Amino acid sequence: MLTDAMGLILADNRRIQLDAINQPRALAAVPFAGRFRIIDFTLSNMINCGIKRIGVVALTRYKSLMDHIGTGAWWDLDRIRQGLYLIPPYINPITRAPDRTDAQGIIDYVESGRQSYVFISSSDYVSNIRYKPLLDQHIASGADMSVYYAPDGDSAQTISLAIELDEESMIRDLMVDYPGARSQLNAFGLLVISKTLLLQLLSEMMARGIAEFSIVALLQLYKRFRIRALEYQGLLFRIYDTASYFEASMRVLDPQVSCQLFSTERPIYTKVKNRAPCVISPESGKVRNVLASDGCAIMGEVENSVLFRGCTIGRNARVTNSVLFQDVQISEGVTLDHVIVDKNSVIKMGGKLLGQEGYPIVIGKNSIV
Amino acid sequence: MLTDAMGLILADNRRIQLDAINQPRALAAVPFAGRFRIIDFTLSNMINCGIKRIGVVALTRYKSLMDHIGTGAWWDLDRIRQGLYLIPPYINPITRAPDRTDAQGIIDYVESGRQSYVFISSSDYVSNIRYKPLLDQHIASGADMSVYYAPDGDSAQTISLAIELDEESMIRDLMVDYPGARSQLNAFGLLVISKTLLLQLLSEMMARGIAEFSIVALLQLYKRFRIRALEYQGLLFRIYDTASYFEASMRVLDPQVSCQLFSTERPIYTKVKNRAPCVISPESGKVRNVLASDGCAIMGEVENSVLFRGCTIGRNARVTNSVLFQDVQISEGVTLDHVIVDKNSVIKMGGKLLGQEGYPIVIGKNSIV
Amino acid sequence: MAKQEIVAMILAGGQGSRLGVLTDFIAKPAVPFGSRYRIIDFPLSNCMNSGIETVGVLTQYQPLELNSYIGNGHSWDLDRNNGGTFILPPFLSQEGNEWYKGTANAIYQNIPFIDGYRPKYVLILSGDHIYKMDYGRMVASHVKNKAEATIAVIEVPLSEASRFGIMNTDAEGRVVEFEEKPAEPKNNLASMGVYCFSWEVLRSVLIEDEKDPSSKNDFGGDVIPRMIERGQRVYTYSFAGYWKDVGTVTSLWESNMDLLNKPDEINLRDLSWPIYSKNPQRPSHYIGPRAVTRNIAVTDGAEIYGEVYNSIVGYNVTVEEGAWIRDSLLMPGSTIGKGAVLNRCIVGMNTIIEPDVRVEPETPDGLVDFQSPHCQEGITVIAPGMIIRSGAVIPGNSMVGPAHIGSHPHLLAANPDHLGRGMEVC
Amino acid sequence: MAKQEIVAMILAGGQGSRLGVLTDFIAKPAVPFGSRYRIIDFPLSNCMNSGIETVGVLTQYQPLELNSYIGNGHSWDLDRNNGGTFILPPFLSQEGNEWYKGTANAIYQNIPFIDGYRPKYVLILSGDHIYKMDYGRMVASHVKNKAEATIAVIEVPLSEASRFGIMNTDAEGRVVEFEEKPAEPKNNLASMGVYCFSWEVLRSVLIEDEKDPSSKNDFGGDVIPRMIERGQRVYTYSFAGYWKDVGTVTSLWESNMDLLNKPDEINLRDLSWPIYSKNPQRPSHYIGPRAVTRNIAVTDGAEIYGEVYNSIVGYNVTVEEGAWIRDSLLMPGSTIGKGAVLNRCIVGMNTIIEPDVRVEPETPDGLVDFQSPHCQEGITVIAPGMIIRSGAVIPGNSMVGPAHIGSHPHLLAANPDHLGRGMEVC
Repeated sequence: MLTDAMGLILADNRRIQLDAINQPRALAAVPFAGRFRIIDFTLSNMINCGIKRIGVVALTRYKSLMDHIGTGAWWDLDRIRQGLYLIPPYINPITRAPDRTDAQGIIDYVESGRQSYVFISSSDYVSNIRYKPLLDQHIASGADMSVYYAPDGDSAQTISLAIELDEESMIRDLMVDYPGARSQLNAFGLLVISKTLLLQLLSEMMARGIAEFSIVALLQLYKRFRIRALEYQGLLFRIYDTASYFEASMRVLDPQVSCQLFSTERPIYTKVKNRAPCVISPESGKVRNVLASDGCAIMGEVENSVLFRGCTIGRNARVTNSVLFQDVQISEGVTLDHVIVDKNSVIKMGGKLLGQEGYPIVIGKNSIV
Repeated sequence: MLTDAMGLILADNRRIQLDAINQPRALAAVPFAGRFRIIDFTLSNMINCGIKRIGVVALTRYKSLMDHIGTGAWWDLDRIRQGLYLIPPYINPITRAPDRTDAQGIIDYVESGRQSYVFISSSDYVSNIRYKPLLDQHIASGADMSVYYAPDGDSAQTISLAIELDEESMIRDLMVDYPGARSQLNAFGLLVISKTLLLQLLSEMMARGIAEFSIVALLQLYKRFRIRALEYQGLLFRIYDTASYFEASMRVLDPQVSCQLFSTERPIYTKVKNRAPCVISPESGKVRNVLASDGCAIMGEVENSVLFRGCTIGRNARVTNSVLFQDVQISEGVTLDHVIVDKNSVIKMGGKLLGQEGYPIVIGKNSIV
Repeated sequence: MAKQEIVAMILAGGQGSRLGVLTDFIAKPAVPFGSRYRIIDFPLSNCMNSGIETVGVLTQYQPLELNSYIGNGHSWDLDRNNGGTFILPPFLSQEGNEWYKGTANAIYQNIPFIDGYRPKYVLILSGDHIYKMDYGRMVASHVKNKAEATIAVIEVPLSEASRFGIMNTDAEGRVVEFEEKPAEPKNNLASMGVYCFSWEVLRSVLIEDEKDPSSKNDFGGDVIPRMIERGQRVYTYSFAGYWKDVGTVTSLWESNMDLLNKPDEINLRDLSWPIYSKNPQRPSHYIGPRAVTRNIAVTDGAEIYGEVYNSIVGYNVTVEEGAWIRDSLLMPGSTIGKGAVLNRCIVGMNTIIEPDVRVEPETPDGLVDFQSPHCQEGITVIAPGMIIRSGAVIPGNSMVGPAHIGSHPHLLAANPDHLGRGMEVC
Repeated sequence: MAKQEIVAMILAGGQGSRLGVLTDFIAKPAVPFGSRYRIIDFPLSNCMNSGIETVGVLTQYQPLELNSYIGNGHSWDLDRNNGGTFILPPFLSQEGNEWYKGTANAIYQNIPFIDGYRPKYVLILSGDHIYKMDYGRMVASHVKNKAEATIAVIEVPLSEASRFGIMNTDAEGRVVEFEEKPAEPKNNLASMGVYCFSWEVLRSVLIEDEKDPSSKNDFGGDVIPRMIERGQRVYTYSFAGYWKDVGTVTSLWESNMDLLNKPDEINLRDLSWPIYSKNPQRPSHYIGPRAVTRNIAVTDGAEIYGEVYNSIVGYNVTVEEGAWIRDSLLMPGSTIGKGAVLNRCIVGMNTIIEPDVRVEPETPDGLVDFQSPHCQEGITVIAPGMIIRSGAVIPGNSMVGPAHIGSHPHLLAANPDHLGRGMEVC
């Protein structure tokens, strides 16, 4: 158990656009796999590793995130000591504009923790990941920072942080979002650093007036510091656009895949909602290869789809290869294929929406179609 | 019990300056009476009236406030439903500047509550106040809003919201911060309004691009709406400058006064800190007319003073007519009179600071003098 | 300690022996219900939704599972700083020690607990009823009637009234007579076992009842009749919704089936009166590529690859491909193997049904050893934490439990992963 | 249920009869200590500070006050989703029912509870010791020694060793012999009543111990000697800080006085190992304009107008003007009237000492009826929830409780505001 480490989640990723899906919310708060949000995976990974003090940095659109996280009780983080810290943007009291730096809030959070190490994670990937191997390697190698990478060469996913390593597995080159990168090693957003060094770097940032704090900004210091990279061999979905989100959602329908995400030993925790059990009615059609959630009522036919809580599928409706967020209503006779429908939307009677593989149609929150 | 009402605390008061004391924190988070913060009084008043859903609007310098409120557990507001909502400033995701309106966050909060009435309070006064008479009068009179006022004519305190009433006790004139006001009736920051009307007014504000939402802004609608005013006869300290803060602090030393603030039936709740009991040492000097708190160690002499948690008074030190915030260290031989010392400050050996009644000296946070 | 106007006391101490092996190691209120609930979720959620925040749970028989299920009360928002949930077991005092002798004695022994909150009203609730009720309205009716005791009643078919405690009232609803299971009922107002008392009155009645050596210290049998006899103001409060005592195998099975067949009666989907439960932290349930599902309720962590009809599927249940299930309750954590056939079967928590097991009312060649008077109408109960070996054939009206392991070691075994006896693994 | 590496079990079931009237209606661990604490705050805070989040509190005698004091465990951060605090009373099972026969039997009866967490190690702690200890270090030493049981020991003066259980060890710290209160102790390593066991080992030893009809089912008397006898790996863990068993009036008084006179020994001001407690929500304490206070500890809600020397003043205590107090413990909520004189007096919670009462060792004309063998060295104990009438004169070594009200109605009465017997009013 990593009791000597604290966590820091950068819940904002300003580089990412998921069309309508993350327009009303931070990427960290985007729903995933029927009852979770993307940040649940990182929060749960941290607590499953024994981390009991987690700061969440949120800059924009964080209401949805705050509602989801609440007091932190669902992750058992509602503690007298330690627990969950939401680190808000700093606003200048006079001009009421955001302060030049986000760093002060992070500095305050890191400084007041007793732990020696800080795990910094972005919230743009989905995985059930152990942190201990990274910390062990970090300490054994004497590196200044350590980061996981995925060997993405055989994946369809785009490489965004291509790293090259020296013989000691230290980063010697780094290319961001560059299609011509030679390396297929893709660092993703999980890094460990000592509290002392992190505080030093944050103070430097403030002094230099650098506004943005990110994993990439830390990795870009590879010339100045020894950054150890360790291969992560488990299942990992990076979420960087609608297609990657949709693909990850569909792959979770495979029990061989989902069992790698949802281990009994290391559960993924989320906000509890007390919805009734899902009901599949006597008159329903085929319901096959479906991940469905509490509060759903299925009267029609559903295949190869993910249903979040409270969805209704009307009689004779046919939903295939789709992702329906919470409380979506699919009326009688509707046909959907390759569609992502955001929260509370209603697809009216007889509607027909057909997207394509790799290019799902996205229906925004609260829409009536 | 007012189960049909929710609370809304406007923790920001941009018109107020307490010199060094509220520079690092919102006025709501300013310490008061040994172990409380100003907002504790309003939070406790609300829960003592049976309100179980409270939103706190904070715009600037709210880190101290967030740390203090935490999950809301100390006020028993860490609930699955209802409970505490911190309503943060809205920031535009593109420009990263605060959005034109604060109102959206408040609208979301008010709209999602089931209660019919909203008690809106500022956090610039200290009182142990019952809300039920105001709501009863509000309903009986059929008014659109209702507000408490204090008959401040005989008080040394400045009248800031002078109201004139008609024969039905409805507001017919309102003058803000105007020394020439004829009326001695001073409305203070506690107002009740129906959820429906509040939502209507907030939508109007948004539509008109009005940035600031405040009690005053609502009262200024007295020509358009019937605003009932009800006299509040209990003890009330309005905090609007250093002198009013200091005066209120000194008055709480009087047991006749403090028993009006700290009723056993309606306790004032605050964040719990597990400090050791206060110790008055064998060699201490006179300790008289002193409000002192856990974690204090008194080796010197203290009179007519308020000591927050963890203060140390060295041997042969003499502290009179002063307010010492948390963890202040007064070294051996120091003399203080009429001084307010902010958190964590140290007065070094042999120091001597003498303020005057009505003009106390203020020593800022973390100072070493 | 802060004053609370209303304190609720839930009687959760009974063994529930008519549920047989389902309550071998857990108290009846901890028995799973309706895919994701335990029976006690209903009174606890009713308290929460009614705004009652101080709840004593009187336990005596096998309280560990119930204790760990309720935990700090967080799932029902009952982890309050003042009040909240308290498990109240019997205890020793200077006068000696006693177990709870009856329902009234259990409350009597906890007078100091209740006194600590100085309540005006005390609600006495049962831990084994399925219903949704606003206790606030009942208290309001109690106040309006200036009653000293108010008894919730429900209309039952007159033909069944002789199975219940029947309240005979005057025109104002004041109880003039109480008949426990009358042979010739005078009306059809049956007591639901939900009582509201003015605390000062109840307190003195309990002290008196305790002194009476002939009393069995029971609310229905002693306290209420005593109050009526004396002319105290005992009123009824009429309740009109769904209500079911799930004290028998048949009623437990029926009430579960009501969720599927009469979904509007105990409407679990009504967001204005949610039933809260301790949620397992598991992924959404998964319906496999060749599954057939008709008229089922299912929840988190379940995986269905076989055929399931008219059944309740609990969390973390796995139904393997080729299994065939009808009219059954699969309690949380159970696994149904390939080719197994279950009809009218209640499978206990964390029980494994190995492939090709058959449990059916019509099984002609089944073993008669398992027949139980508690099981009727063809319903079979398999205890929690068992393994039913491949090839076992079990007829209807059976009750299969650990006691049979010795005599049928080739058919039955204890599930070794089912640690801590009744303890949930999730 | 999530696995927990370590589960702590706090033995809080004893009556503590040597504390007399202080434990008439509350269990010993709930007795107030040091102005703002209860005794049980020490083991609970040690657990929290050691990172142990699953704590069973074994209760049996008068658990209500303890139960409501611990509540959901929030004050010690022990309101966890998995784990947290559990009050574990005796219960009924199918095999019948039993009260806890001894400390080992209490753990034996709760084997299913512990099993539910599948722990590697179980700590057995007492609910009535004042000490600050990092249990994590003790477990580390247990692991390092590959021990099956580890017993925390503290060096006591050899002259006092015969009052303790003494561990005789070999060079590696392995216990070769355990002697309970030996007449001629071979060394001065006394058992603190703090044990760490490997759970699998303890589990089987407890099952065996339970089968032995000659065993008293006690850890010190039966379980530990049995393990040593058999050659199991029993080690000591040496502890060097402050430790005191507060089981007698004298030791309770002394330990409180140690806070004033040896403040560095059990350093409550050490922010790295805070002692947590349920905080009363009261204003800061107030020292009046004519008060005299020297060498006192005082906390929230107290108001002092009189003279107080070398004393512990609990929360919500009022000392009126003209009262004179020395070497005393004023437990929370007590009121000392004008002109009262108290010397070496322990005043129970919510007790009212009316004006001009005198309680002093040297009182020549005091009543002898109150003399108690539990009170020595001139210390007098006044029960909680009493009123001592104006003019009463009570000599040293007295124990004054409700039992005396009948014989001295002009001197004593029960405080009618002290509701719920031992219940705290705050």
